[in-house]
Amino acid sequence: MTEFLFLIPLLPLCGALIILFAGGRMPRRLLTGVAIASVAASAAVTLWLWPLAADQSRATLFTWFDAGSLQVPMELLFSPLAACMALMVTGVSALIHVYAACYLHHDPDIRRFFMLFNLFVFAMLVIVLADNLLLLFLGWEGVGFCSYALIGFWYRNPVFATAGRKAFLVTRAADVLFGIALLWLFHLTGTLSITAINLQAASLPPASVTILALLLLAGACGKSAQLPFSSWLPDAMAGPTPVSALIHAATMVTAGVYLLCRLFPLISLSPTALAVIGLVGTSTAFYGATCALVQRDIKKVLAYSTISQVGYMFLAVGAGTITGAMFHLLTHAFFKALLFMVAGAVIHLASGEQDLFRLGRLPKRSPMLFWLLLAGSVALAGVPLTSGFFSKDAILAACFARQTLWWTSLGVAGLITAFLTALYALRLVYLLTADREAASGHGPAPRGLVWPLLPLGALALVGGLLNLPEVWGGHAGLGRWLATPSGLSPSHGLEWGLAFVTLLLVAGAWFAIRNRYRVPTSPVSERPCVDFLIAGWKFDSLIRFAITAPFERLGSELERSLERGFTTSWPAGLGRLCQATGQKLRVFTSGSVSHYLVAMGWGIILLLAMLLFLLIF
Amino acid sequence: MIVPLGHVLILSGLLFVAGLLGVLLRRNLIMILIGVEVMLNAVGLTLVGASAYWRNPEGQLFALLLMAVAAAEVTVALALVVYLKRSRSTIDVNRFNGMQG
Amino acid sequence: MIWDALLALLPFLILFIGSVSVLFVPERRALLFGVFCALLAAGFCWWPCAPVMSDLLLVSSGPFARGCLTVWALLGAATCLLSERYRESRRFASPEFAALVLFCVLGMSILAASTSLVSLFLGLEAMTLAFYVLIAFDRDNPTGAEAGLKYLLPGFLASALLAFGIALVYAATGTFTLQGNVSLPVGAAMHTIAILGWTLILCAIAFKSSLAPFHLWTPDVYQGAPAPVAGLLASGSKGAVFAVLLASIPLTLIAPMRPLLAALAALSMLAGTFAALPQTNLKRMLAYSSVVHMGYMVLAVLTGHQAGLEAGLFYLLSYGAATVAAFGLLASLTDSNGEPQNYAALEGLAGRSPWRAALLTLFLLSLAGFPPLAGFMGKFVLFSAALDAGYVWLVVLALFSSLVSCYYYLRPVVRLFRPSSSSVFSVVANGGELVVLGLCAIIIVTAGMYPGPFFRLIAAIAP
Amino acid sequence: MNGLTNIPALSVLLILPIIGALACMVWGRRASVITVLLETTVALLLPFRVETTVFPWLRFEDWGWIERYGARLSLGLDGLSLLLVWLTVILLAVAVGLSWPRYRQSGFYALLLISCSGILGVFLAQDLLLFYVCWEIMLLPLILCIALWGGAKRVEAAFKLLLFTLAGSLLMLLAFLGLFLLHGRQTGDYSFALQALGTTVIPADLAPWLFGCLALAFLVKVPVVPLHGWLPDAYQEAPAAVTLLLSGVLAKAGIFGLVRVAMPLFPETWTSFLPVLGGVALVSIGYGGWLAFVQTDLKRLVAYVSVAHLGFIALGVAAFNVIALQGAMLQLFNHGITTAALFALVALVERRTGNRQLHELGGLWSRTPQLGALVLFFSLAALGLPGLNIFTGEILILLGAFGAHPWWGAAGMLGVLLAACYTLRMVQGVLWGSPRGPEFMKDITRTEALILGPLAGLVLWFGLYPLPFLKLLRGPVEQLLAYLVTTGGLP
Repeated sequence: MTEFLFLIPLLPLCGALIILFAGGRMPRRLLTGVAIASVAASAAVTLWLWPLAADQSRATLFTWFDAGSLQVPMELLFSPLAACMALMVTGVSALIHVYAACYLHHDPDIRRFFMLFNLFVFAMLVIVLADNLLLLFLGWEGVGFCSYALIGFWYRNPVFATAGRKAFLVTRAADVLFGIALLWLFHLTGTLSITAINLQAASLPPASVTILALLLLAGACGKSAQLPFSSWLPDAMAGPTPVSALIHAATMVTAGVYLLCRLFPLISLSPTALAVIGLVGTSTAFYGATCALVQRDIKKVLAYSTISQVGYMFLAVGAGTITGAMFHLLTHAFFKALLFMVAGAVIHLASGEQDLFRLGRLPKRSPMLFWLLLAGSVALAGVPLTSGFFSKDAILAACFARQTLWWTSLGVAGLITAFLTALYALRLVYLLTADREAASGHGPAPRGLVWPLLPLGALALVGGLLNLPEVWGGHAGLGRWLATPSGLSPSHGLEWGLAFVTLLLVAGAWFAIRNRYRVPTSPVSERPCVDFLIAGWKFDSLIRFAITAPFERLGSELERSLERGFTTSWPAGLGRLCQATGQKLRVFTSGSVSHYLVAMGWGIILLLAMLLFLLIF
Repeated sequence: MIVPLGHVLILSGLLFVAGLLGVLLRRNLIMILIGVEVMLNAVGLTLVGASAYWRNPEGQLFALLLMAVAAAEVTVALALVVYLKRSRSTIDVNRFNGMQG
Repeated sequence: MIWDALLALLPFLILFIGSVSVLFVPERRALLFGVFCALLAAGFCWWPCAPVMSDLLLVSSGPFARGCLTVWALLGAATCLLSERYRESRRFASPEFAALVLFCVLGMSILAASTSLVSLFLGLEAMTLAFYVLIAFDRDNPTGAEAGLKYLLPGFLASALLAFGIALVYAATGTFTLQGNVSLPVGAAMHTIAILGWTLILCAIAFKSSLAPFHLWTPDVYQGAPAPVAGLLASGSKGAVFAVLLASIPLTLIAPMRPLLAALAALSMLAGTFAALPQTNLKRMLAYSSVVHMGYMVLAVLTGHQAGLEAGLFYLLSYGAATVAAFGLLASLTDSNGEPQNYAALEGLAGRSPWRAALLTLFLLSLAGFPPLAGFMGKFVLFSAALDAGYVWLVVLALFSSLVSCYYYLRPVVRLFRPSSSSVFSVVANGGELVVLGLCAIIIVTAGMYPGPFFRLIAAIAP
Repeated sequence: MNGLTNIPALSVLLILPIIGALACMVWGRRASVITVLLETTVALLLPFRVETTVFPWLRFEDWGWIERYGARLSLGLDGLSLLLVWLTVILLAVAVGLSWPRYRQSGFYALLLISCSGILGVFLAQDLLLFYVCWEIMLLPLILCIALWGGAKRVEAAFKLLLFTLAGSLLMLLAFLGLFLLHGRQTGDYSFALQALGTTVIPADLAPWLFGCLALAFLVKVPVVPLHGWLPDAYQEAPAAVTLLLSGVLAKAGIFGLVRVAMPLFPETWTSFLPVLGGVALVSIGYGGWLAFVQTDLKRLVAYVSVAHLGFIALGVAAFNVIALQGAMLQLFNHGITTAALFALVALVERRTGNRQLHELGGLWSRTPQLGALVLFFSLAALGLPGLNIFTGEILILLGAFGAHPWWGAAGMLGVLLAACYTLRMVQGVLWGSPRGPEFMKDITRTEALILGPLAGLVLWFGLYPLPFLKLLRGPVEQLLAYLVTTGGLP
């Protein structure tokens, strides 16, 4: 039965291949049908094989590499963690596929879109299910490529294409560090199997483990748009909205978190690394939240929000709670995918307008969408009893439960960020509902754009049940299923306290936002501080100034001076020198025979002189 | 032998160098040919002298052959002189420099 | 005894009688008669005869002499065949021409077979005298006479040097025989005189084989002479000189001669290489390249051992075949307007006559020493022999010059294939030319790809 | 079948293209297609083992040649050379197919065939003289092709290439001659057999010089960075078929020579040479990648990409352990396929748009989506996307290099990032943006699909299931290492 595991990733791959080779001759409906069906079937298979996950089933297809001591099998590992993730990926993907089929109804290039979309799901599932780091890397780069191609889906606009390239390059830069970690792990352990590495982790030298963990963290940061590799995600919003929803909210950006979770037994051996992971997570969460607060583009708000929320997941990993990270990962997938799709529908209704200050009147235009927006936003804001509330609290609780200065301060920073989160989530709602002269569009939202959102809306609200803490009468289902003891059990008092603080924060945020945005406002005037935040703390300019511009300038300089000026031109120079020597020698052949005779005379003298020299010495 | 070989060699050497200088320094074709003849005569002198020194006839034999060869050479050369003089009306060797480089 | 001697001399006699009797053959048949005589002489070389040991003969009848004679006779035949076109379009007096070629071949044969300095001088003079006339043979071509003059005067000087050198050696040793001169006289004065004599002989040889700085006549003479004659001059006369240098004159046994030879070789390689670079006239380029090749040949002389000797002979073969063929190809392109010597004039050849363009490419590539052609094999054996003899720096220099040489050999090749509308060629090659070019191509390719038989042949005739 | 497998296939493989070239001259270029087909058949028959063979060869053929100099026509085929023979034959087919609509003169095809014969000879020769002869034969026809059929500055580029590589090969000849004489003097057995010469005792003061000559010759051909002066112009000016043969196969001959000729002849010098090789390899990766990034001419860009990739292969050789070597040897094939496809695509793009300048291209996807997809696919392979062939080799090389010197592996990883930079820049310049150039362009024709389709298949095959080929290479690679251990080169 384990061999059926391969169906999970291969079904979307088959979908992609069918669309690639036969898509041109298919009617659109059939094409979208194939795409949706392959992902839905994959989700169904995941559900069907769910019981296998409990005993960490494995399945091997064939050996990929076999060189020297290196053995890389094409092997899948269906662990509880992977099962959760796989189910989330396939489920959310299936819904987004349905949404996309409607969203891109009129796009002529639908075949390419769904081919890449299915391919993406395949690659993502490879990441999720791979037991071997190299196979994981295949998925890792595969999602990177799909993300690249889908961000630049509307390739005629060079800005979009550039955004895709940026996403790929920034993540690739981080992948270099991940790759080095991979090489080093093989060097140290002689294997690339994650399970085997985790088993051997304890015997590795501690210093190496710290550096390894930091390298892995860098790789994860790249994929998950954490500082300092975060700048690609806001630009990635150039892609069609379903892409943003699936790749840049629900699945791919969480791959970094997932990687850290998978390798947690290794990483957890280094307290330093954990502290750094927590720091990176918290600062990114804070950074993202501040930026999201002032964005005018609806999708950019969500993008920075994603950066910020993924930061929480990193904080969770740092704090040592895999369950917390996974829990937030899942709930975030629900509400953020929901929000993106709502945003897409809103944009669709406004014929492509994305500026928050030109949108509005959502409840009147489409009440259903408004309620869905509200569901997503409250979950994002962490309003008590929604899914976001439980998952975020679990993370913060884990931080405070550590009871060290470092983790407590990180927890406090997390709380501040939670306040900011509530601020921008509610700002979004207020701006979209504002009663203002908004960009007009065509009629009500198509049904296909709405109903895939309903299950997500429901999950966003009640997703907390997945891992309801015992304090609230639950039994921490996810934690049990994952069976990853974190060693931390926050006291009930702490949990209650946190819930109370969160409630206060949300309420405060609601008051603040209500006062500010109750009456329709125009955007704030140009203030340097706002500009700074809108531009994402000007990281882009910094990178351009410090890295890309010098790289290009130096490269051109190198080409001009060294390469053209010397390396490739010295042979020609040498050739000219030889030619010139030849021209000089032509003077001797003057055409006058008496010169020739004299030359012979000199020849005789030369030989005789040499002879004399030789005879004397 | 009345004259020592060394004297013969010195004399013929001087003669040879004189002829050589004539060949190298003169521009007139006829004068160059005369220079060559002087050189060949120096050779003949050496041969005869050496033949006497070694007391064998080969040197003299060779001197005779040399005369014949010189005659043949001069014949060819003079034919060329006539031809050149006719076509270019000069026998200054440096005027014949149509090919160079 | 006398019959044995006659039999031994038969090939020489055939050449001699042929060169006289061809004068009485009608104009149209004279060249073919010349070819016939040359082939007959070549054939009779292989008539078995008892070895004749006599100082009186002055020429040997050993296998080496006979082998050389065969080659020179074939060269002569090739020259006659290639000149057919000149008889037609340039109004050559063919009986005289054939007679001179045969006489020239006779001179070369005597030279290569000489056992004495006397016969060496006679052979060299016979050959040179014939060349004086052959070079200036094309009366309609004003540069012909100029070329003749430019060969004549240095040639005279060289003859005088040679004669004086021989005289000095005779004065020092009392004998003309070449075998006897291996051991130099003991007395200091006599010793010096002998070495002086040999140096002068070396100067004469350097002129004949155009080693720098005695090489300046070469490009002008090649340019002015009819292409078949230039081919014979480049391959035959130089070949004969080197044959005798390799086989008969024990120059390397005289210690002070080695540095002189090395200096000549180095100078030739450098001067020839650089001077050939800017040339735009194929014949002048081939002239300078022959200077370089002769520089390589000196390496064979320098080695002074059997393997070097054989390597040198093989190199001569490969060089000679390619040179004769290259000049022959130029001859085959000649019409009443003259020879297309400049690269510009050769443009478009590939379009008009692809096979001849391919053949010229082949010959030039062989000269440049690209495998798998004979030129490469020649360089390979030659350089390995020189390396074995310890002349590393000369080999490195030779490698450098063969590197640079690729440039000047390939430059005309590239031009051949450039399309051109203005080129005028006599497109059709006649049968004789095709035979010569084809044979040369076959020799070049086989000697390059499967040189074993050639090595065996050379080993069989080498002294 | 038995009868078929016992023909002297290697010799046939070498002679067939020569005959084909002559046939081309006589009967026109059609003969080249037949030759390619026959050649492919023979190449595919090669792995069928003959009963009488010499260990460790899959096939071994030995004919007399020049007894006097102890040179023989001995040809040996093992896993490594088999892979390279296949590569050569494939690329020959690609070259012929790509040139077919463009070049009508049969001479072009004849030259390609002759060169192919030389290349195969290099990969099979077990005799140094034969190796040298083939080494020259493989190059000269291609240089003539450049000089006669190349771009605007063809003659200059051709001569530059000629002088560079010829300088190298003359040094090689010098080294071979030196070795030949040394061995002959030591043993009295004058021979050019590679195996025999490996046992020569080389004086310590001479070894670095001889080895240096040899290594220079091979490194110029690869080329590694300080020696790559000929490459950009030659690649840019050459006809596409020649460029792809130059980068696809001739470059491999350089690496092959290093591993299979230089190493066995100088095992002791070899180990001290490896750090140098590693250094230049890293410089090649970085410098090639950096310059590829700033190029504006598409073909020149791909040329520098090739330099960077060859740097990886050299790095694998420099690491000289099982994994890295297996990766490097596999990468010889992989890079050949990918770079050939890229150069072919550049040619196809140029034929359609009449342009090769990046800033004047763009939007090709909307005009010719299939061509665009192929460009994207092969670019991704060049970028090192896992699952495609370049990644297979690169990761093995890096794993091995890290094992040898961690810094090498880490620095090599940076090259992977550079690869993404220049490849994506190229893809963006060609494919994305608003369409430019002529309004109507033909998408991939059937012939072109027939050329590029199999290449794409190979890219996937070697990316996803390289196992059979890795097994093929394991024997030769282990032998190389074992040789170095037994001859004292390695501790």
